[in-house]
Amino acid sequence: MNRLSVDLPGLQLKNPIMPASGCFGFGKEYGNLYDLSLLGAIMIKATTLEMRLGNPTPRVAETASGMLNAIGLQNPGLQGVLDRELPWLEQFDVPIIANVAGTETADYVEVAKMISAAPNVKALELNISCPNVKCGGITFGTDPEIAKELTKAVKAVSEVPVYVKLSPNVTDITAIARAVEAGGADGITMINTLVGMRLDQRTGRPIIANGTGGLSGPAVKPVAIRMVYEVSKAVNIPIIGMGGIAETADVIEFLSAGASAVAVGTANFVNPFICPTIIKELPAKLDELGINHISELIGRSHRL
Amino acid sequence: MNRLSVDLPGLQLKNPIMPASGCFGFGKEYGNLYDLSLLGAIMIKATTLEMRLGNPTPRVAETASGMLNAIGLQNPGLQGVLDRELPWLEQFDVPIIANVAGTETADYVEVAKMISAAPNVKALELNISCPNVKCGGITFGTDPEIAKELTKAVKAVSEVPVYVKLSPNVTDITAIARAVEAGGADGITMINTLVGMRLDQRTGRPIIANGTGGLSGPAVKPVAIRMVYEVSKAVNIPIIGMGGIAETADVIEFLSAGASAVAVGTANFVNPFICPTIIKELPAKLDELGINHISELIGRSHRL
Amino acid sequence: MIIQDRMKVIKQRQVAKNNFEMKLSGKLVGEITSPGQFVHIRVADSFEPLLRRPISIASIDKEAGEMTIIYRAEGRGTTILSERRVGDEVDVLGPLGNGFPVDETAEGETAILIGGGIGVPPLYELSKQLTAKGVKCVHVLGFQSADVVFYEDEFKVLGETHIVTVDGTHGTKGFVTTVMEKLGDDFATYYSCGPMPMLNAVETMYAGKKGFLSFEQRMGCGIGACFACVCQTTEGTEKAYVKVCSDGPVFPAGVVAI
Amino acid sequence: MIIQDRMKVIKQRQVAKNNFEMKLSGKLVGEITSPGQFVHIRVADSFEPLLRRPISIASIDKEAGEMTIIYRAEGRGTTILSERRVGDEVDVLGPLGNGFPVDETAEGETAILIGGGIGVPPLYELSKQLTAKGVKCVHVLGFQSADVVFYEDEFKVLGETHIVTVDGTHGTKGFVTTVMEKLGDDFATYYSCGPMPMLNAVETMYAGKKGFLSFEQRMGCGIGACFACVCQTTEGTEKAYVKVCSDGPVFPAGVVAI
Ligand SMILES: Cc1cc2nc3c(=O)[nH]c(=O)nc-3n(C[C@H](O)[C@H](O)[C@H](O)COP(=O)(O)OP(=O)(O)OC[C@H]3O[C@@H](n4cnc5c(N)ncnc54)[C@H](O)[C@@H]3O)c2cc1C
Ligand SMILES: Cc1cc2nc3c(=O)[nH]c(=O)nc-3n(C[C@H](O)[C@H](O)[C@H](O)COP(=O)(O)OP(=O)(O)OC[C@H]3O[C@@H](n4cnc5c(N)ncnc54)[C@H](O)[C@@H]3O)c2cc1C
Ligand SMILES: Cc1cc2nc3c(=O)[nH]c(=O)nc-3n(C[C@H](O)[C@H](O)[C@H](O)COP(=O)(O)O)c2cc1C
Ligand SMILES: Cc1cc2nc3c(=O)[nH]c(=O)nc-3n(C[C@H](O)[C@H](O)[C@H](O)COP(=O)(O)O)c2cc1C
Ligand code: FES
Ligand code: FES
Repeated sequence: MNRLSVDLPGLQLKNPIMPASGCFGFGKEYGNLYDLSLLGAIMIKATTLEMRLGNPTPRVAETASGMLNAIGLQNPGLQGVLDRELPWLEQFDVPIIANVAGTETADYVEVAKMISAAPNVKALELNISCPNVKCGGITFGTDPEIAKELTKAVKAVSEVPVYVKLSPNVTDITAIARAVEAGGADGITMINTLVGMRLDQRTGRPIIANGTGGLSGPAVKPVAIRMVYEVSKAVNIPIIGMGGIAETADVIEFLSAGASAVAVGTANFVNPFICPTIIKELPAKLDELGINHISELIGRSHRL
Repeated sequence: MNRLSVDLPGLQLKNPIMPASGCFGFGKEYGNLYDLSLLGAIMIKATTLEMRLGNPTPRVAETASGMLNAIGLQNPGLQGVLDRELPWLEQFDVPIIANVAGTETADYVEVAKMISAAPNVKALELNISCPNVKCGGITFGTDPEIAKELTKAVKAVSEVPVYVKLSPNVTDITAIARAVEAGGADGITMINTLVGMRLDQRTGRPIIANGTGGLSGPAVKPVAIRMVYEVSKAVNIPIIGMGGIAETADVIEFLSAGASAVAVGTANFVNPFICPTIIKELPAKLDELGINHISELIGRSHRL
Repeated sequence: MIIQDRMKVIKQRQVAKNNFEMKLSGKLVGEITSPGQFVHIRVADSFEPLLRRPISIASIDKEAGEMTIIYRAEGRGTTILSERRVGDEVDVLGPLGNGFPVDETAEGETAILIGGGIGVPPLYELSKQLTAKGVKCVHVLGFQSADVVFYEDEFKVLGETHIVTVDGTHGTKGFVTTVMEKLGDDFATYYSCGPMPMLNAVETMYAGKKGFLSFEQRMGCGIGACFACVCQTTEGTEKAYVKVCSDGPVFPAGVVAI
Repeated sequence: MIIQDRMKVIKQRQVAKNNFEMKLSGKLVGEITSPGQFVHIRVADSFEPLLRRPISIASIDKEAGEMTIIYRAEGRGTTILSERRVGDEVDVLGPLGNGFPVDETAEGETAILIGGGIGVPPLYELSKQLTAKGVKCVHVLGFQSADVVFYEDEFKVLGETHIVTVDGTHGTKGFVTTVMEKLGDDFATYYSCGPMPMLNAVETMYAGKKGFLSFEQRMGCGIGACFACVCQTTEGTEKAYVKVCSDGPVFPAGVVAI
């Protein structure tokens, strides 16, 4: 028996560990370091209809136990991803979750329709929460009604289950979660980054060329855990949790909060082997906790 | 000339450095360590109408570069503060900012009226953003209309200028800021803590007895800077900035973002001498930046 | 007076599995007033881990300006502390709190000192001071198992010492109460430090006796300003709560509601 | 192949004001393929500072399995790195990126190596490899002032070396271009590493010559996955952007839009 397997809509995961979107490109670079088939799944970089060059540099800045980024959804565009990136990933026995972004509903729908037809794409992750593009993105993620309509529109065309990625930059994240559930979402992924800023003390200017950026890394974990906990109580669809995971204990915390699987973002930059390391450490951790199968941990905090 | 002096409504500050509310009690403990007259001002612990015993323990938990707290506004109550705490502080040449909390408007009004009449209280800080009490507190801080009405009610009775302390747990903090400005606020203090949670990995239970707690410390600084930047563009009243300040460079960052003075919270626990240390280091930092008076830094980022 | 001192590590050695003894030198030592006081240690200059760690003072050498702490390296902070080497500097705030009252036991009287796990260290300096003034000390020291027992010989030098392990791998099998039952209550004072359930059991068994208990709580400031470390008091006590860091960590039996 | 290696610090010494030379040993050294490659260093095991720091490899001793880096301790991360002591382990990811092509200059030809500040270190290994194969190297090394000049003697051993300081406290007063103007353009290849304005000036002055420039950008992953470190390319180049970490840090002159 595989003690780490998790079944989610569209996704039969060997284990609940996957790299988060934007922190793993389309897998090639990490594929040079280890066998990608080890992973539960891979969330690929946001794909937009047209190729995007992204924001000016600097695009990243360090913060205490975290980082800001404003990459600006740089990606080769739908066609490039379909032609070059996804086929390369087919050599691995790993489900792909395609992160879909856009500036208006029609973009999302078009990308979702096409990319969900790729053979190794087993689920979509609707990015309604990117704080780093001027229009679209985050506005879809802060208004429940708009979020719901977008979810509906994408669900109507997608050939695979649709997960919606929530923004933490809201007063009540459960309202958005319930809205996308009502819109037909099969699952939720959360959290995207918190909007933050750093100024150069010498010049007073923002360090990131874009001005603001998205905060990620261990610093945000307490916010992510709180939100996963709240949302998992509010909806009946599964959650893939993320935000600050950097070691095996963090995975236990997210599952206990109510996530069914987790994604690791920023920590890949700190330790490029973090995903396989956690996967390797998990069975011993289950032993330590006296738990047989990882699914027993899911939502533990609610039962207490 | 005092290169560090800052004049704000009700407050003639020798320097822009003050301990944040709840992180300095009513001054006695730090008063054993250094001369409190060195400080720009002191924000005392939240005062409520009746004495409060606060939440069960554990009340604090560590997070990456931050901490969660759910003290639950433990305080001796208005009468205790008027009788014992404020008179003791009169021996120091330092303006007191009284943090006022409550569960309904009438509480706030009553406390504000009485405490603003104390001789050394030079301003009020209206705490509409405490995440750790069940009712009141944070709801006042998430709805612009309610925040405005409360501000008005308190302004009507206060004998000193009123600063309103904003919650960062909102979709659009500028909306709240504009509302309290419209309600007559003389200034804004920000940010209070972000709502967060930590689970014990062994038991799955929240580490903090209250479940959730307020996240503070260096981890939250990028969020605080972004919000100070946004709010300082949106309103015309001054801001006392806080959230993660732990060293002199952070003060420069907050002033550059648009704050006119700053408060230091969690860092007092890390280094109990942090406020006097920063005050001592500031002049050399101004020299390094080629700046004559600290006020030249305020809102620098907007001018670039 | 409480001071912040960059103390020098002059010794660091493992005394049991995951348990370390660290000797520190600095002027803070001159400020210590009673056994059972603690220090608040910043284990690294970075902001992660952020908070200080409260650790009891296990023994003091005022003349040399040195003190010893004994700690279990378990979580993030204490593990980093265990990696400090001789010559490193550590940022220490202290001495904090009110320790055990040595003068509550007179010369010639007997005191029972009951410690559990990492509650054992402060009892060592306490026992040194009590025996020095002619008090007869009986030590009951509880641990999980043999591999985490420390300072057995050091305590034996000072007086009768009973080691208890939960799994029976060393000394008596059971809990400190297993030994306490046999010792009877022919003593003047008891002093205890350890986990809450142990303190509870000790206080219950010694109901009516004069005793002093040292408590633990998660802390923020460590000096009484943040209200993180409060304990509720029993009915009949004047205050509704006490702060472990500044009112304690040691309280007379019966004060704190356990 | 890129590996993550816990390398041992076998030497740490200050070579100029705030500038340190650190020698590291580990199997990563065996993977280095060209001068100008860099490593990505985690300066501490804690999560603050969080990100790795990109630092060029300054010299390699493959037989001993050792490499040297030279870095300026300025910000949080590099300051912590400068506090590491002999015997400590440092988490190093590398070797990363594509270095300077040694084979672009033939035996007997002359190469000019122009470095600025912390851009000087990778030129040292480059010069060693070029001179070893019989290339005549001329070094133009620019610094802010005398107190931050390092490795002057080391470069002199390899070939003609011109030191330039902005304030004139050592060598020629001015910028690297001040010396370059005098040297003329009777050389086969130029190699340069330093701040953007310097690279710009060098490329402009040597327009039409064969040259290779090493760039800096703030990085996330360091291996090409996060798109943090992109540079726009000049028109006419095939890609719209390049990644400094994995496509560079060294690019032929004319590729990157400066
Ligand atoms: C007055 C007092 C005296 C103490 N004396 C000793 C001693 O002499 N030797 C010793 O080994 N331990 C002692 N402890 C317990 C010690 O403080 C904790 O074991 C230590 O803080 C855990 O830190 P960590 O880095 O290992 O764990 P982490 O899990 O990284 O700690 C996270 C946070 O929780 C706090 N925390 C975790 N466990 C405890 C605890 N049991 N008590 C208080 N805070 C805790 C930490 O201080 C930190 O803020 C004492 C505690 C108190 C209150
Ligand atoms: C390919 C490459 C090779 C380099 N080689 C060397 C070298 O051999 N010696 C040397 O002293 N320096 C070198 N640098 C610059 C070095 O990376 C920075 O000086 C260092 O990262 C600053 O870190 P800090 O902790 O001092 O500063 P902090 O201000 O704490 O850094 C904060 C963040 O900004 C990044 N950052 C700050 N300045 C730079 C910079 N100039 N370039 C890239 N990232 C930066 C840091 O990596 C970190 O993520 C190189 C940079 C690159 C890109
Ligand atoms: C450099 C970088 C790029 C990112 N790009 C994307 C993206 O393209 N799409 C997306 O949905 N999220 C993106 N994210 C957000 C992450 O997927 C993740 O939600 C967030 O970083 C929190 O997880 P972490 O703390 O583990 O990094 C990006 C994050 C980082 C740091
Ligand atoms: C232990 C603790 C208690 C606090 N109590 C209060 C309070 O009573 N009233 C209030 O307005 N803010 C309170 N705060 C919030 C701080 O005043 C401050 O807004 C916040 O901690 C961010 O600043 P920092 O990161 O510097 O701590 C408290 C914070 C902490 C850590
Ligand atoms: S730890 Fe702050 S009051 Fe005790
Ligand atoms: S640093 Fe991530 S792509 Fe270069």
